[in-house]
Amino acid sequence: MKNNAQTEIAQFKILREEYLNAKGELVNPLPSDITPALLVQFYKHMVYARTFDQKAIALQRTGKLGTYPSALGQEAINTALGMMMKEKDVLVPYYRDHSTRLIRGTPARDLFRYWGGDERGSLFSNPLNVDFPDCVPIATQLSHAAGIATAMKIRNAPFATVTTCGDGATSRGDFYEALNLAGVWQLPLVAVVNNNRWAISVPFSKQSKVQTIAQKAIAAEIDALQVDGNDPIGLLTCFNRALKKARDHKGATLIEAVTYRLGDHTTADDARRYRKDQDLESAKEIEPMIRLRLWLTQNNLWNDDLEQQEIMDCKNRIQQEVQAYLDTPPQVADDFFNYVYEECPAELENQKTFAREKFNRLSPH
Amino acid sequence: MKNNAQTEIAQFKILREEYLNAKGELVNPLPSDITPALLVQFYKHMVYARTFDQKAIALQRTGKLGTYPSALGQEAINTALGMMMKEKDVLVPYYRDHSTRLIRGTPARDLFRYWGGDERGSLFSNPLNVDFPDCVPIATQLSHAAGIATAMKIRNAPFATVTTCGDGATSRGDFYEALNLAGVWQLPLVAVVNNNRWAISVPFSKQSKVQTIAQKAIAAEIDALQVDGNDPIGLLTCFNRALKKARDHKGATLIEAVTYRLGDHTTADDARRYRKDQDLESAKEIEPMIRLRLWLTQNNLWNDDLEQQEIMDCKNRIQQEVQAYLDTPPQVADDFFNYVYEECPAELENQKTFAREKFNRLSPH
Amino acid sequence: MIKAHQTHEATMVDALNLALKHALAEDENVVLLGEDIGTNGGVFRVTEGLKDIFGVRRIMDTPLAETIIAGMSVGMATQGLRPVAEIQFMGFIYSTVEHIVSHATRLRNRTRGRLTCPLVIRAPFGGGIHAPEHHSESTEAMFGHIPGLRVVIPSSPVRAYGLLLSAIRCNDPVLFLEPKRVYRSVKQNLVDNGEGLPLDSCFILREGNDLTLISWGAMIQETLQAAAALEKQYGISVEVVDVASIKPLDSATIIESVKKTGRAVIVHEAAKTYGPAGEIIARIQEEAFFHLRAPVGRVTGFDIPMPYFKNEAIYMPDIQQIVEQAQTTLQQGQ
Amino acid sequence: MIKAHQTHEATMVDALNLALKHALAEDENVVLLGEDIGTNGGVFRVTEGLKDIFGVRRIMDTPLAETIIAGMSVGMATQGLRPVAEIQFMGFIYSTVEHIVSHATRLRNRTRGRLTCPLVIRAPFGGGIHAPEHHSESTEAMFGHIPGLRVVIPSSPVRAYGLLLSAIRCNDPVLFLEPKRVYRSVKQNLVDNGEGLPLDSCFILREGNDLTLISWGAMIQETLQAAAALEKQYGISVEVVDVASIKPLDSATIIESVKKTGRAVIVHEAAKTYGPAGEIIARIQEEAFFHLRAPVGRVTGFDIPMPYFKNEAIYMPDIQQIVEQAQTTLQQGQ
Ligand SMILES: Cc1ncc(C[n+]2csc(CCOP(=O)(O)OP(=O)(O)O)c2C)c(N)n1
Ligand SMILES: Cc1ncc(C[n+]2csc(CCOP(=O)(O)OP(=O)(O)O)c2C)c(N)n1
Ligand SMILES: [Mg+2]
Ligand SMILES: [Mg+2]
Repeated sequence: MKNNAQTEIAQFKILREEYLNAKGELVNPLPSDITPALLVQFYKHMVYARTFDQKAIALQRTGKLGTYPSALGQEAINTALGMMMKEKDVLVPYYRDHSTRLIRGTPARDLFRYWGGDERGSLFSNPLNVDFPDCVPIATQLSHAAGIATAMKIRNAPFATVTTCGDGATSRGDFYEALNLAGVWQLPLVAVVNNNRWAISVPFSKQSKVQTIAQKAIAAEIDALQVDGNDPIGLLTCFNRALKKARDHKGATLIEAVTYRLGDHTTADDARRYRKDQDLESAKEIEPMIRLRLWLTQNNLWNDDLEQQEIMDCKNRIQQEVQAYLDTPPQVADDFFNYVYEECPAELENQKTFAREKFNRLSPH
Repeated sequence: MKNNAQTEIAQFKILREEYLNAKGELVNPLPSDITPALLVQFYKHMVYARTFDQKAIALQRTGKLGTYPSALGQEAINTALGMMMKEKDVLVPYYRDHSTRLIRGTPARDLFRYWGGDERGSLFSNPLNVDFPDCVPIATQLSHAAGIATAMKIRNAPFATVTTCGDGATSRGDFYEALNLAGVWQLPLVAVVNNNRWAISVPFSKQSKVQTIAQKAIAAEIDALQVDGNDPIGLLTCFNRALKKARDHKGATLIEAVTYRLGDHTTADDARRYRKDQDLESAKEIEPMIRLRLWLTQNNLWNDDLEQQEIMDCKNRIQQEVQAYLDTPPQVADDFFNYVYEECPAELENQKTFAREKFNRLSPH
Repeated sequence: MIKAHQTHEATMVDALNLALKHALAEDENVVLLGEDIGTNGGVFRVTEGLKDIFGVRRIMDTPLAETIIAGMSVGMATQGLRPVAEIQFMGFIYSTVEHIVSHATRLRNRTRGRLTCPLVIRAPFGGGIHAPEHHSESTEAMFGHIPGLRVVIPSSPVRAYGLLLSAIRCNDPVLFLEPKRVYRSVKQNLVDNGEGLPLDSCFILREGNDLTLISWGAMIQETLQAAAALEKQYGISVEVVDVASIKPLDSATIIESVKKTGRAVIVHEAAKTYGPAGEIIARIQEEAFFHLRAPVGRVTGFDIPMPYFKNEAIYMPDIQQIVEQAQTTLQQGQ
Repeated sequence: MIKAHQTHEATMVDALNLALKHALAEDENVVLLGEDIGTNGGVFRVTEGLKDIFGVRRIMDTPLAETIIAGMSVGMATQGLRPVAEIQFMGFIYSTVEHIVSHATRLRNRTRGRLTCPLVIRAPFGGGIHAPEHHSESTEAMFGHIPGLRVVIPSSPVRAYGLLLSAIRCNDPVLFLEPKRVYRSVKQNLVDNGEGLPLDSCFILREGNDLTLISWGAMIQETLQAAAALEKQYGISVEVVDVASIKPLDSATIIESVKKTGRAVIVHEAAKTYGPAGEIIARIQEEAFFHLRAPVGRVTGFDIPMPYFKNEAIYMPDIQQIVEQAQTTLQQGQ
């Protein structure tokens, strides 16, 4: 469509990286740094994550947990991220990154607490962890992550800031403002989009006309890539490369990981209202655990016995976490007042005193 | 840098369109719909715009106008837009689009009123005009324009919504959210960026790392183009094409018009604090009026006599507008209360009564 | 031929849905937009079924971007449409504040009446449904301070129906806050007759002589129960005022009541400091100072972020707090 | 060796610049960010010269995007930096509200103290400098309602210096509003000694027995002049309280004063309805009801958008309004 008075002044392309397809076949050779042992580990993390997920849903159904967003089918993204991040990298997650957080040392009991309506879930049992808690207002975490990456830049710290969001989040201004800053300031940032194709009931085709979410990075002149979000090898490889680049302060990366939300948006949602059964059924065939198990099995790295054993083990570990969660002592009235400011101001001190009495009246111990 | 596991899944390019270069030479043939008469008209509009601009600065310097943003050197963009828009297209401008507004029938007296601190400047003498008034909060106008374009879409109206902004504005979330909507809803929108390279003291290189602002449209999968913002022919051609496409509901366009802010940001600014003299000097050589006059003169469409005559004529017309502005009767106290709601609520009615007395005390007539 | 209006045993969700349906049918310029409002019918089902009746051009699922939901509503409203935008929860309204403060509420004034901005922003608000963080906001006071805005809060299905209809027909921008805690817990007989309720009036829900209780939204439930308890247990005659329109504020009705009773307690879920009660108190004492026999009492949320849901009860003002404050107020200045 | 501190004949702009310089020098974690604050030294020159001393890593010209200015400040603050962000005018602060309400003020509470958010958002505010639309906002009330936030407003160069230093050293998020009308109109002798002023205290600027005038920011000028006029012309003894910290609000000082005088008038530039005076009145009547001899008066802006500059005087409360309201308040309840 170019007319004669037009000259090309810039060009861009978006690449997609792939290794392990839905049938568990390697469509490209295994990169040398992705060892079989690493992939066994990957699989185990996913078993644990899915066990956690199922338990959380069960707890919600029996009134022991609040609204909970399942990560069913999207475990590979979170797992790869958790495995490739280093301790001093900082994670600024959204609410569907359970596996990343579990791998980074936040025990399941903390996650249960958070989803059980207890602020102490974000206190994190590991006091050194400066990761952000889950972010509810969509896309705002990207701005925070840009700020953390700026702190790393100011201090010349060899760490990366990692932030995640959903496909719907890429419609919000915060997303673009953060990418733009990451570009112009060359921030050590890795932004990962879990493109699970739905934002509650809205399919991605109604969010944006883009062919790929990755191309949104062109608006900020930062590197971007699309990866199969159900391909553990592709995810590990892309994340690792982007993280290293960030730690070297060589620029930010946007990674679009394409997957599918197999569950409802949250336990408060009923996806059957807006989603065709057959879409769901075909998505089930491409989910990450099946393909990795196929490959591991074919390569004699996994078998039914190991599977049973791992599931049992994860169930036991999760059961202990559930118990610890259920045994969490209640908060006291002061907890709701003592962290609003560094020191409780006079006007709040009065309210705290009043609240103590109310608390006793409501739940006399 | 592509490795073997990567495949290209999308590609994009940005084009730049050019006709009349800084020396007044046609580097590409004149499009058939751009007649010499149209270009004479173009030049006259720019003379008027620059006369307006100089007068506004003079009024400000003598305390008869408030802070005023000069459009010096950027007249071609606004003029082309004014000439190509049709009456029922809607303009959602920012604060540097004087020429567009003058051509669309807002008399200079209204603009003077606005910049003189009188709300009636945005009442517009032409009551049929549904154009928006100037927008001060940067980039918010893009969202309004998207809404107007949506109204046109809902009604299947064969009109275009045109919005403008500066280069700095392309850093704000509103800019991207609006483009994204325009893409996914295929809105009849033309967004024009006056890339005058500065946002007050901040050069564009500090706003964003992008090579072109046009490429930001890739994030929304809408058409985009860069054009020399000092090239009247390029501007007329690009705007016309984009406007037609919009009126046909064939999609939105982002047009980056690259120019240079020859003046201070506003009369409240002193660009010498942050800008090299030599940058300014070289920019003066590429401004739009010189090149168009050169071409018109070479083609015997213009000469010194016509120039003198036109300048004199514009000065006279502007002087009449100034007089009308200075003769504007003052507002009355009620004016500040009667348009806050459709009907003044009881609580405001009391305040209005009080304000009337205060008004009399402050400015007894 | 007189058309018989249908009567419904309606929850507030039903009532809102009926009002929207009525408004959409009576005026083709009414359009709805928001996240998940189309196919899904809204996360609380307020817009359920409307897309099927009125089509996707009028019931628009937007991208997930509140700023442009508000901003585009401004644009649409100036072109003669009447956009009714849903913000999924009030906790996600903050990125729209710029368009509300700087544009929606100023366009009429800025253009001296040339452009108008008849839009409604609906948002479920308040706590008490055991939702995650940011799903329990009550920050109506922030909006009540914005010149040019109307802030309307229904307390029951019948009022939700009538007030929403009036909000949509109104030529001013309206923030319409829906107390989601009572979305489904209260049912009323509702006649779908298209009749609006005034946007500039408080409603007296109960008459009394000893004390005026002033509240709105979901807190009306606790307030009415406290009033009943005070009457029953202590023989105190309590008047209850449902403010309904936070802004503009119908202080005349409030003042009249307080002049009669001499004592008032304001009940709101919002945080106390710089909360809505302040303005009401300011007006009461400005206009009824010498009728006041005791300071106006406040029963409000604390000045803390809403606790996560396990402990939200500690935050939510309850009947006992109202009863106790009422007793205190009655004892003062005896 | 005792270092002699320099004394300056300082405007508020000078004072703020000195405070920033001091804070940057004493703590390498302090960083500044905003639009035009580096090379240009800020549109009001508050940050003039700082980039040359402290470099571009600490004095950051940001892209034109307020949302991320606030959002990234939150991120930086959690990592041990002390960002001081400038919003060029308060009229452009609204797109930051989400980050302030939902994050800056909640991170400490949300993580039970694990993460903290010591940031300062500076913004020139208020009218009276003949600026274009949106350059004259006074919406501190909206922010005073946000739990976890501090809202601080200096009224003079000396107070600007001390309060800004304390704000930067404070581990809570602070909104620091600078009354630009007095940026250059008042000069004071200022000792650059690095001493902060308390963030939880009102200041008594003038003692008196008949009436308490309560104000803050630029309005302190008119309030003090009205106090002098009342004394001189009518022999009325007026106490003037500079609120300074809008939130948390030091009501103790205010209450004490009103208990002494029995009468009070609050003066603010912000719009009246749901404005800051409401909370102050609520507290006064809650705690000093039986000392009050007349209703607390209000002298405020109207509930309208600030008129464009040609007519901004109609909006701005002036000395005569204060004097007249004071007289009314003194006559009531005689
Ligand atoms: C600012 C904001 N608006 C609305 C919501 C309500 N909401 C919660 S999740 C969600 C959809 C998010 O979709 P996406 O970004 O694709 O992430 P996903 O949940 O699919 O992982 C919405 C609209 C919110 N949390 N924040
Ligand atoms: C939201 C917002 N932030 C800040 C400002 C103050 N301001 C006015 S103009 C301007 C620079 C705009 O630059 P650009 O978008 O490039 O337009 P130009 O003025 O160069 O035409 C700024 C920061 C504003 N008006 N609105
Ligand atoms: Mg999604
Ligand atoms: Mg510019």
